[in-house]
Amino acid sequence: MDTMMGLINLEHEHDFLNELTYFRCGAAVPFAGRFRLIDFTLSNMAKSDIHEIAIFTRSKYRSLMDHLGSGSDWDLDRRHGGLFILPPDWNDPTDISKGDLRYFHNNRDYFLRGKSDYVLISGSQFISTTVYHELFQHHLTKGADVTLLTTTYDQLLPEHDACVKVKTDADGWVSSLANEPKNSHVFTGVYVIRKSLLLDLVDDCIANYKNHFFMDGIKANLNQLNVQSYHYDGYSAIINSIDSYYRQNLALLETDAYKDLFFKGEHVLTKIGNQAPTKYLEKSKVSKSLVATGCVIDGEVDNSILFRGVKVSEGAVIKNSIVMQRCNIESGAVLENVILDKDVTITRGQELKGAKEQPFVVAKRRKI
Amino acid sequence: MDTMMGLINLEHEHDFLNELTYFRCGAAVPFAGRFRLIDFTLSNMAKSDIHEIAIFTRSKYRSLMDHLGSGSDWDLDRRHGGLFILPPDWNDPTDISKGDLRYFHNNRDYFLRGKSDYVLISGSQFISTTVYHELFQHHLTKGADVTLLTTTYDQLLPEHDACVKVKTDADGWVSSLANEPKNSHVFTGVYVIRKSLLLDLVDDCIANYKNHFFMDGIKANLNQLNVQSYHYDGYSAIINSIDSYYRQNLALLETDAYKDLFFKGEHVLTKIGNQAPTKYLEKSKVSKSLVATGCVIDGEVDNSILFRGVKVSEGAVIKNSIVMQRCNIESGAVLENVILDKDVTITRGQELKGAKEQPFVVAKRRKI
Amino acid sequence: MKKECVTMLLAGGVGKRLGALTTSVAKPAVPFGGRYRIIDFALSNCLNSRMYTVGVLTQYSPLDLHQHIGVGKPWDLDRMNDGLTILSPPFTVQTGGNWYLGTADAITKNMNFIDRYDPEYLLVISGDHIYHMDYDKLLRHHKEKQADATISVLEVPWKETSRFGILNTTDDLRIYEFEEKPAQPKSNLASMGIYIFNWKVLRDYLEKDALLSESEHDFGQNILPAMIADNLKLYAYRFQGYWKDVGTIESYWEAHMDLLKEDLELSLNNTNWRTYSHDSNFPPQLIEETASVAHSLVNNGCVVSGTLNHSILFENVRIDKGSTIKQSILHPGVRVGKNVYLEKVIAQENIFIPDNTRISASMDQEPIVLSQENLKAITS
Amino acid sequence: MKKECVTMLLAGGVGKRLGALTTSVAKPAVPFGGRYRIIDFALSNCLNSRMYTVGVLTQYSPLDLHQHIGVGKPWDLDRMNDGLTILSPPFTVQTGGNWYLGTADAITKNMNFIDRYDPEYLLVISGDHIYHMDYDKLLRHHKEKQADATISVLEVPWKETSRFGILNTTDDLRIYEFEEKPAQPKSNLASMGIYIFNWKVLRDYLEKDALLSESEHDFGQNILPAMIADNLKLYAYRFQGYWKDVGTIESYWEAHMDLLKEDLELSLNNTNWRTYSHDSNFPPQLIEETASVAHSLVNNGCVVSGTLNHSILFENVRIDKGSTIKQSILHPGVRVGKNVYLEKVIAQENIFIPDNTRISASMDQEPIVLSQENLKAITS
Repeated sequence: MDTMMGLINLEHEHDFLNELTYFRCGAAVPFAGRFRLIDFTLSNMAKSDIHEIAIFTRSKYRSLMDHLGSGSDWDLDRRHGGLFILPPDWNDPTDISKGDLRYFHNNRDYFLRGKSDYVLISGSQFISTTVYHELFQHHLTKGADVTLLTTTYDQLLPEHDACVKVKTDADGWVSSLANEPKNSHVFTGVYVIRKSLLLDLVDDCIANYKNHFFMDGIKANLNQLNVQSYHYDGYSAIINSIDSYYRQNLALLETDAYKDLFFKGEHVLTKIGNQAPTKYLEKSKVSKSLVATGCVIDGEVDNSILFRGVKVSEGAVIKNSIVMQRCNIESGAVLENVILDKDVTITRGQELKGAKEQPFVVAKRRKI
Repeated sequence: MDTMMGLINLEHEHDFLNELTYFRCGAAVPFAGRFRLIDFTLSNMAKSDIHEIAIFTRSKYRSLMDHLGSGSDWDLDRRHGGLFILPPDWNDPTDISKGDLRYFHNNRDYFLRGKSDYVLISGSQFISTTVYHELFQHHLTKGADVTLLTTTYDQLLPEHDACVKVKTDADGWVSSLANEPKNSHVFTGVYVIRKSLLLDLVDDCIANYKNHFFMDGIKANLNQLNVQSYHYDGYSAIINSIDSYYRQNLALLETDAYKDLFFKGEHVLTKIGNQAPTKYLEKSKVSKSLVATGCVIDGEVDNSILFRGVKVSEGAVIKNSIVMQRCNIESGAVLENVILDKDVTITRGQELKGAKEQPFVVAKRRKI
Repeated sequence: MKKECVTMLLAGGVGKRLGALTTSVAKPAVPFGGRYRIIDFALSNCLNSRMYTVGVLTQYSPLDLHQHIGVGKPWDLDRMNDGLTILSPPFTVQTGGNWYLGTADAITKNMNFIDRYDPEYLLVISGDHIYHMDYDKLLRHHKEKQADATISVLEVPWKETSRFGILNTTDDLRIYEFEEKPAQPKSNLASMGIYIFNWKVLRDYLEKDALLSESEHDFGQNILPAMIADNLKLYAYRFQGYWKDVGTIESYWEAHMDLLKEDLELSLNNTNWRTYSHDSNFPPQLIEETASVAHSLVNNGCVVSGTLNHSILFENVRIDKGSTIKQSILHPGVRVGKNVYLEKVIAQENIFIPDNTRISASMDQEPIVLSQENLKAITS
Repeated sequence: MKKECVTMLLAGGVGKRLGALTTSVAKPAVPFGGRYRIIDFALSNCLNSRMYTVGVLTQYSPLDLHQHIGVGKPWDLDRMNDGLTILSPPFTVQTGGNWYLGTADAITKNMNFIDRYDPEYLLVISGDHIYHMDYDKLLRHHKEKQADATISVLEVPWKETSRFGILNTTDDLRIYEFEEKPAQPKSNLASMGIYIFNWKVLRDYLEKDALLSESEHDFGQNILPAMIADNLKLYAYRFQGYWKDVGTIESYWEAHMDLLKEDLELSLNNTNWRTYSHDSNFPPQLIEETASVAHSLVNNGCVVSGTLNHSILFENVRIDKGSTIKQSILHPGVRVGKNVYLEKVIAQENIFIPDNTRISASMDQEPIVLSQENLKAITS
């Protein structure tokens, strides 16, 4: 049976989330009440019968490692295969590779050892709940060299500016990859490639002093390669800025979006926290909010997202805000258009207010 | 119940094994036919009811990560606790810590989060098969600040030169830690310390620009601390040079040493390879040798160690040598006083001969 | 491989008095507290007390229970050389399965499992109580007293003593008498069904007891009285804290209402004594604009558009607009339509309650347990 | 959760003809090949064929078997939502355990387990054969033929056909007749007891068959003939490679001697088709100065000072000086004293063979199986 190995390439994802990415990489940023960005792509892979997943990451990966643990929460704590965090280098003085090509170059044996002939590559910024079986089948049936997962957004948003846009012919063969502002046919960053071709392209890129596998190996060779597209039409979001992060979180408070993302596809696997169900006390007044477990709420919460273990005391008010794990909002505190990183305490009576266009972000473990 | 967390600190272990440590850290070097050096201390910890083990390591750790995997072979693939490879830094510009203190400093929350009040610290160069229950009990009973595991060697060998030597009073309280050449009472690098004291000493060391926790935090403060010793009298070896590595491997070919190390204490846990039993063919002539599984032998092997999956063809001769995983010794080849790293092929009729005092080392994947 | 202490968790209870809640699942597998099963409390106690060698004895309707326990991952009991082992009756006999005759018989039939670990001590617990307890403290107490057996006890109100097995002890808690449901109690120390034995001592008693045809092969009825008669050192260990036998519909409902109290000794939010369970990875709950939620526990995957008061929602429950849920317990996957009114109701897994349904029990009535079957009768 | 294909591994065999080897363990748990148990071959085939949803049906003496399989870690079958599940008879009935009446009955009694995964296909295999097989290829063949059932077959020598269930097929391998041990065979295609069914189709036949009091509730005897009679599409799938039923002492010994051949189709060293098993973490074997080892398989933890020829040593075996072992199989933990001579002997686990013992079977005799009991008789 033809199978795929997985690769989550974080090398070219910038630490775009300011305070939220001071001490963690973007892939490890909390999202939607109980997840981290990487959970979506990792779950999709795990549910697509991909049992061998490598992650390319250079720095600030400890919170990622903490989150992933042995991989057991994604059923990836395997004796054969499993989850591999691959470092970029080897202290090899003869190594001339650059960018993400260093990872490919220095972990060549990882790819060779794997039994799969195909590699599914993804970043962490495309949020969806799906499985990749049909994408893979499409790739095999079309006999493509590379197949890109693409989608279309009715409304182009600022976060789509940075995406590669796709033009295809009637059969789905890709004719152009460019940063066209008005093209709503977006490459999601997810693609399938034959392993042997991948390694050949890597060698080519390194020999020519390149530094970006997708841009230099695939996009630049679009004429020589048979690149297919496979269209994904489920719910999805792209998160690559504070603005898109804030907006796409709050977008899930609309019932339809919530159900489309979480109840149409597969369940998103994440680190199990073993929190108790959330406890609503006498004075709690919660509306249009996403609330994780382990919270104890005696205040007012509106149009907001509470992560695990948040405490909202009597008389506190939270509006249009994202409050991460174990924050403690003391009585009388008022938050509006705010993002609190985890373990923040907002003391009694304190008021914080950001703008809808620019939420006020508080770094973790602060007491204000 | 009082419990310990484990720490394997590789920061101050040099890459002493020349060719064998070009691409791996010393802790990951193969030993005794099927193990890696780190297996001994890791197994001892795992069998001592230590369920949370951190490893401090900076570079060349990929083969270590490959070896450890999810930790399942040591029963450390746990949801609560488990195995943590901790990086030294955090891209924190205000960080002034140095040496192994950077790890302690930047992973302070790891220690705080652990539920154990005591930490067992070890390197990877002390080879023994034991459990630390009695050491821990001794530490608690004596009410010591720190308890060092010590041992005595009848004959001082070159590898003991680099060790810290210990003097104690009649009650086992340590009065001196020094590099005395003739003192045969050796500190093994294994010790127990109260977590809160550990963190206090770390802060002290950092404030004073120190760079070595044991030397600067414990040895230098010997007068202020109550340091106990606990004497280990089972079989053990210290490996910190090519010479000691070679000698201590071959020492296990003596039946008594073999049985003392492997059959008196606990089984040493290691990565499971799922090799078939070793197959001896018609012409095989093996004597005084340690042979792992998965080998196919049709030649002559004497006073040597064969790791997993080694092939020895008809007419090949191996003497006083260490041959690592998956080496292929073609027919008529002759090896004497040689160490072959893994995946080496010795072609038909080739002869290699090193000296007993300086074995000839061949780096991995070479074909000669 | 030798282990100091082996734990045997008796999870074979039929739970007849829980009525409809146990028609298809064993009592230990009954959902509890918004995200747990009853047995999670005992299993989590094992993990938190570092009791890692656990045999779980099942017999009645074990499919759901086995599926829930699996290989023990949530409790970190999927271990190489010990961990959790499910012991079904056929483990023990070559002639087909037999029900266990009593609590002691259940241990006797699994002696070969216990002997594999050659333990000093055997801890016996049951899988159908709600409590947090550090079994390691019990074990240390047992060792300090150099006891042959130690029984965990709870002070119960004197008027309730007749419902329990009562232990009569000297001042230093040495047990000289065991009375099952005494009419004239001399003590209010009730046995919690949690025992530690010196395994060698117990083993002898079990072997002797197995030969007695008139014995019920029960710890309380036979083994403990025999030990007391032989003047062995039996001690009581005083447990303090919340402990509830959820053996009836009423007590099951009461225990849930207890959880809504703010000052309960047992806290599900206690990070030093977590209760572990499976997690189906539902997304966080969505509380809609029209919702009003107070005095309630709500789990992941719920979507609430109605009013909740003094109620517990397990995962993936939906409450539509205009509905009011009071003093009720809704098991996983329950769907409540529009303008429904429920009061003092326990709705079982995956039930769909149609629009405009009104079901309520009055304060002095037993809660109404809804199943797919009786729902039709009630609403038609 | 839906799975395309569920595998049911029948591991309940008694293995009577293996005599002393199965007095205390089920046939699938009998040691094989120096480090395996017989069932490891089927389980490793599952892993290598990516068949991850496996029910293992045990009944006879399952303790060792359960302990060996554990939670399925060595085969990577300790998974969250599927993986390996041990199904003991009491999973199925509320009235106590019952033996399975036949192979089909074993499946019938576990329908609720299978239905949990709502599979398209059911793969049925047994745990007592030695072979490497890619079940995924079988499944693809089944799908290509759009069959209702596919049976894996092996060409056997014509003179041996009377020992097997023989399938008579048309040229394109469609089965039109099944003959159990025919005297006048029309074909030499023997059933290997490995089936793939469309689960919905099989389910109907099983339900009907369960009601027939005269049925043996066996696939070969009842289900397949009924399907053929109804003109369903049954196809044979030709297996090529080494396959051995180690059902007798003689064939068990022969299969071991096969392993010593250099050109055997089945190689334990095949890195593309590994056979997985437990590993007790013994150190590498020590071959001493006085040893002579040829034509043998030796596992970890052995210390050999004597002479080995055409023999298999499981882990942790000791052979002292002056002893000679020929054509023998020594199970884990066997200790052989000085100046012992063994030929064509199978020594069971942990036996100690005293100095100067001589035991041999001649070439035309069945191998001698040594147990702790008969050893005393033989050597006294």
